[in-house]
Amino acid sequence: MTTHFPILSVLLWLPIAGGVIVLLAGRVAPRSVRWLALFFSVLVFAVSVPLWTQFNTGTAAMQFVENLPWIRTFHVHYHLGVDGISMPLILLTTFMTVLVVIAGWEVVHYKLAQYMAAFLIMEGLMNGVFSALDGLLFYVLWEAMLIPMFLIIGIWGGPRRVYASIKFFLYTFLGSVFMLVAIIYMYVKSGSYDILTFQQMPLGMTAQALIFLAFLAAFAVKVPMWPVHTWLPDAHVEAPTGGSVILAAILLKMGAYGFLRFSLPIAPDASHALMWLVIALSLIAIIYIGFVAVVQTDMKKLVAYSSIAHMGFVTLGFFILFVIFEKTASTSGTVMGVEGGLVQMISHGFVSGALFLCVGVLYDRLHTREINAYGGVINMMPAFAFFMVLFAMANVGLPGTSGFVGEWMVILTSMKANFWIAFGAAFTLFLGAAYTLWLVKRVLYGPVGNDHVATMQDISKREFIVLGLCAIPVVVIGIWPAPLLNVMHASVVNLVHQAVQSKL
Amino acid sequence: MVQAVIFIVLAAILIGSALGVISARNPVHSALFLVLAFVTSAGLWILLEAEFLALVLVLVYVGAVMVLFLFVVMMLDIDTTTMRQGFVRYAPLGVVVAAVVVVEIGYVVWTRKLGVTFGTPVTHAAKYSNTRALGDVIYTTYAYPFELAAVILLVGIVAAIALTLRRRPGTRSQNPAKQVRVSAKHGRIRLVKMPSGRSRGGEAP
Amino acid sequence: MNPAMPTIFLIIVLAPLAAAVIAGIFMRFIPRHFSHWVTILGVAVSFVLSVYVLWQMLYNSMGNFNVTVYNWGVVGNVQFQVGFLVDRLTALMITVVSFVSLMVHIYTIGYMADDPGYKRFFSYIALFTFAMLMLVMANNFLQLFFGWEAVGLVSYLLIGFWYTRPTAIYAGLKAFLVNRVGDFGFLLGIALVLTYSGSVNYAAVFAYAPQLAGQHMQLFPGLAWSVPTVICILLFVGAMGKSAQVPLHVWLPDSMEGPTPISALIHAATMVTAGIFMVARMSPLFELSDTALSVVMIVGAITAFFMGLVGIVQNDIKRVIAYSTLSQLGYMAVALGASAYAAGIFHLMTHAFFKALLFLAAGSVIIAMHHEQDMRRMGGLRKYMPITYITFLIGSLALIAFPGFAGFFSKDTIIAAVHDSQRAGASFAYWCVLLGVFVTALYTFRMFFMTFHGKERFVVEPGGKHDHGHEDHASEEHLAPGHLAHPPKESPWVVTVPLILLAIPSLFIGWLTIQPVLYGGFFGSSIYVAPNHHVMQRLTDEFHGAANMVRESVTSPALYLALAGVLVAWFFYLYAPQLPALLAQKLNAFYQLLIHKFYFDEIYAFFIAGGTRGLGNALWKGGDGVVIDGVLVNGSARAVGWLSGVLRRGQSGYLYHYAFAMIVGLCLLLGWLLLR
Amino acid sequence: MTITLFDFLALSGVLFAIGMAGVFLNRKNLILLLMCIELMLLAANSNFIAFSRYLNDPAGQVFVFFILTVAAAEAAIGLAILVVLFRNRHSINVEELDSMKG
Repeated sequence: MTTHFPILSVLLWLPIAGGVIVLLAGRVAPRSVRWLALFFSVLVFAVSVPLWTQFNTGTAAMQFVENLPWIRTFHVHYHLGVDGISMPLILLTTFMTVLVVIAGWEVVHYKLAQYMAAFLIMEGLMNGVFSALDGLLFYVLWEAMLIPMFLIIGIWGGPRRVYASIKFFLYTFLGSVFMLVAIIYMYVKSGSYDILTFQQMPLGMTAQALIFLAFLAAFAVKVPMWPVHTWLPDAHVEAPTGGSVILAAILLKMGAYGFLRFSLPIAPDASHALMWLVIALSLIAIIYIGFVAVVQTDMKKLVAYSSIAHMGFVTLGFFILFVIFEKTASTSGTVMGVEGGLVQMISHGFVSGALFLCVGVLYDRLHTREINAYGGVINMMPAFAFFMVLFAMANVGLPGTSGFVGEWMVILTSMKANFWIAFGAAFTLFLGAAYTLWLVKRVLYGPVGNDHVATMQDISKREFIVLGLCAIPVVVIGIWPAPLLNVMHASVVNLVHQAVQSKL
Repeated sequence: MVQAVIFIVLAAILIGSALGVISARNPVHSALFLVLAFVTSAGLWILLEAEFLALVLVLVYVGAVMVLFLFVVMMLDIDTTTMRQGFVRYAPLGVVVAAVVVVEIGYVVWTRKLGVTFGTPVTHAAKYSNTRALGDVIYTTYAYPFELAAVILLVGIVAAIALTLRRRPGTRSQNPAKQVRVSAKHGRIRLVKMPSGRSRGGEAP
Repeated sequence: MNPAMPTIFLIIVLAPLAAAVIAGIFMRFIPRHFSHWVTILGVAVSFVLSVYVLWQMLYNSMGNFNVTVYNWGVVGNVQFQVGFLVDRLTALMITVVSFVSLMVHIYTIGYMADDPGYKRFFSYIALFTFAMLMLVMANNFLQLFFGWEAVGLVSYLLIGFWYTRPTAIYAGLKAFLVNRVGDFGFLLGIALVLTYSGSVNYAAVFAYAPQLAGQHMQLFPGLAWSVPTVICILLFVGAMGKSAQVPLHVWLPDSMEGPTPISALIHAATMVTAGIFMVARMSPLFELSDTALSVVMIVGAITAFFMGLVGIVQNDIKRVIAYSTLSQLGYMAVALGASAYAAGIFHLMTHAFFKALLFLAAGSVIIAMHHEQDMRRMGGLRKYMPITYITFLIGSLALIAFPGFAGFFSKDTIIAAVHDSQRAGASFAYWCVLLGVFVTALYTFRMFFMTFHGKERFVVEPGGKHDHGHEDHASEEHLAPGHLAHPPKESPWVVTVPLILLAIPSLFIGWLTIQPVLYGGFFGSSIYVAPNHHVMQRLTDEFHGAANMVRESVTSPALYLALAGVLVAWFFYLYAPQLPALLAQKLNAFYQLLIHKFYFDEIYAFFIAGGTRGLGNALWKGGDGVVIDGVLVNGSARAVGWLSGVLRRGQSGYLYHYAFAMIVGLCLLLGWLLLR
Repeated sequence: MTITLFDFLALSGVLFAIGMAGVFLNRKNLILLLMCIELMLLAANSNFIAFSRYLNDPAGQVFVFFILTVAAAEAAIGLAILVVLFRNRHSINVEELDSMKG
């Protein structure tokens, strides 16, 4: 039982309760919906801050643990806890939700209460996913999260929203069904749904390989890795701005988080044996998707493809550790890759979220995402251009922005593993710059593109706040990532040790 | 020996009436043949010392269900001429399938003996009550299934009524609930704002 | 150790940053003149403190500083820090950078006076100064990379400063992308350094360097590569990007789309020399690999000669200077390749002054010509703008290495060093740099004569309109003369004062500093030269003072080549101006090759840009669209649909079909039970 | 001659087969189909009772009890459906009922 303040439960249930209240308020007092949603999102963020301030960076053990029996018959527990890997992701979630609420302030008119409620409820579920320590609880929250996202794309999306939402749903659902099978298998084997027990239980190579592949199916779709990525561009293009932001900033991270929480510790030998698969897919994601991103004509699609390429770095950083361990038989050089991947996750959350917000700002004005419809936006919107260039540079991975930290650490680690892996990964330097800056060039620069562009207003105070709030972490992490690295260090070291410890 | 004779006679009638059910031209005849089959079966069941069920069969099935069948058959005005079309065409197929099933069942019954050894049936004492023995089991071991069976019957009743009940359009009837709920505010009176009648149609907005 | 020193370093770096932030963030709230005052103040603070640091180094024998500012991140046993390594190399660099930057700041007041982006421009150049200082003061690869990319960013922003000009934004994008190709190698090099040495701090890496020497790695199975060679070549790829060496030079001429002050500051004096500086800084690594040094030398030699050739046919005054910058950067690289790092840095320094001078003077001309950059519309400007003329002449003489001028000392040293070098490719490099002297003189004085002498190829029409654009590709024969509303006049003092201030070092810096910098062991421990690479040592033995060097130049071929170049330029462009066109016709193939800059742009546009987009489209439409979405995703959906279509034929809707199916199923089940 | 279990089983088998054949033969008339099903149920019930007798276990009879219950409910609902069907389509000809066609 827990004696401390159940902060994780609050983070899980408060947004959901808030969502329900907002939903009800939509009928009773429609004018209060925005402020109520903002109130709840800010409150949840405020609640999540102590996670950081009171976090004990010296231990890899789970913190803020809550453990209650849930379904006794099947030994399912309501078991929550965070470590250095999940805690920053929760903060990212609560932070981005505030932005999404503000971003939807004047833009969404259709079913506003439901819109806000969907995001609040999803926030709670996402917090739950990141803090769940029980396999079944994790699975339930994981799947539950699909519902609000499905609705967000399906209701507030673009013209092809139905196709996109169903594609999104089927893809992710198909992947996660395999995960359920693996979780149940491990329950049958161990008699518990506890993830920490899963991590400790001995498993044969065949079982590990099957479990690994099952989890890979779930997480690879979510990350998304090549070749199961095609849902993402469609979903992003059709989703409303807020949906894209949450999708890119948080949902994609869940797949990567799953690798760390499940695949690596539970099936270390299989991860080791199949590392080449993941590394190859990651490199394909970086290079192949980079090339694809260059030729996009739709801004959101371009950012979506760049997300895939950037997430390739995350998975590369995670799995590179096995190559290094094989080569040097020590874990000393491997931590950097995993931490780089994690920083990349956080950074990508802010950067891609911000880029989608930027695209949203443009979309709100001209109602098109076609790059060709813009041109010379900087003439009309200099303040906006400042932010967009900043986030573009972060997307390029310029030092001094958060986007650099992860790429730098992962490329450095890859070199330790193999020259050619680093060579492949470094392609992003060129490709990332090519697609991002070409986008900037075509959208922002040049003479005023057409009469529509000439009518565009610079960003409002509200938009300024949203983009400014995004810019702060992007720059701070870029200039001083040490606190973030410090928070995750103990957990990552522990994880790396688990991952190289054979279970056979 | 007497029982054997009775069995053979009843079996013959049963098979005959069953054949009658499937071959009679008139559905009313079919239904009546079915009644006969049920009654004969009841006789056979008595031979097997299942008196209670035999009587239930007659009372419930013949008395209620089959009457229902007859009722429906007669109520629905069925065109009997088209009904039998294709009878001859499908007869061989029916016979073949039936034969296959018979052969298969016979094969099971006679070759495998079902893997069970059967004793001779117990001769019960004179005081033995089949109904009581059945009741003992039903109300103890099978109490829950029994209750479930009751629920199923209830559902059957409700379903049958719900399906067949219809409100004829055009009949006038009161809806008391609606009458009670009515209020002047909602729907009784509608206040319409209209401009005073100075302007003529030509200048309407 | 002076305890205040670390604070001084911090102020040197942060003063321009603070100025940039103030001028940038509060752009809307501050008056126009405030933005230039605050940035000039910031850079001036940097300059003064830099001079102080250099002074302390030179005359108070202050030692090297290696201080850490803060821990950027700690991962396991690898520490990423932000800190300063200040030794004499750094001290020299920060002084040069802050001085040129200060001059450019002042100059900009005049040059950009009418520009709507005035405040933004000051913010950018102050930010650039910050980034450049971070780069040169870094004590580790992380910060070096930070500065490296940050100067690239500001360069990108400044090239595309006039963002409504399609050519400018295209040039900015091109510069960034080409630099990224270089960074590709640079980052891999850094990664290799970390992999082998386990640190990114210079001190630790250099301490480890001797152990690196004997190590090999297998890039391709069965082929062992020396690790220092791979590292150095990769690092040099980065330098090739930033310092615009062939074949990554294509961005620099295009970068002239940016305003002239930044051409002077970034694309001549400071940023482009970052690669040279970096190689010098990495001398302990480069010294380990003769192969890498040979590569550096040969690439530099190719750049020095062939880019100079291209400069001969350019008509845009800024582009001529840009190609001369390329060529001079090639000289520096050659010096590095010959292990004459000090000579390379020395040329870097002198070049910073005279090239900034040339650019600013060219800018002054451009102001006078109302932003006309085509030399074919100039001529005879000498009498209109005497200060510009004189300073330009000084710059030109320095550039062609006329004895006594700044460029002479550095360039002659390089030629001598290459001459002495025993390295593979040294003889090729020697001929390149030697012939380069002629070429340099030719294009420099061609530009000089076309701009300031000869007849005026413009018409002054008071009140006339001047609506012609930049007809760079207009044919040489049929070029309409330029139209000016007012006769050209000398630029205001904010423009000419920096010119004069830059002309002074262009004249004298060589005289004054060659002895201490090159032969006095100025760089001390900051540049490491392996004992067997004794080029500089030999030159030191031969050196007998600056005056002697000037005297001895009479016997060297370089002087005569330079004079020949001047003479040819005079003959072709003043004496017989019709000759160049004739020659171009006669040697059309060669002329086309030069005018198309050896077709680098065309090849890149076709293969790299076109290839990337083609591949991208193929992967997108073919890979994602057809294979994944078409076959795998929609294909599986279609397969399900097809199967359902087949199966639904079974759904006849007739009850007796279902009954029949059930009965047949029953028979089969029974049969299976019987037969199993 | 005594009657054995197998006599009863054979009889039930034949009865079942007749019911099954009836399903084939009377493919037009829903009500006859229902009757054939009743026949088959009767055969199954007879089996249960015969087994109950010869295994001396009343459970068999209990099952017959339940089957009768369910069959009665089924007949009631089936007929109700039939009535509704006839009311709507004025026919219970099976061949006209193909709205479930896939």
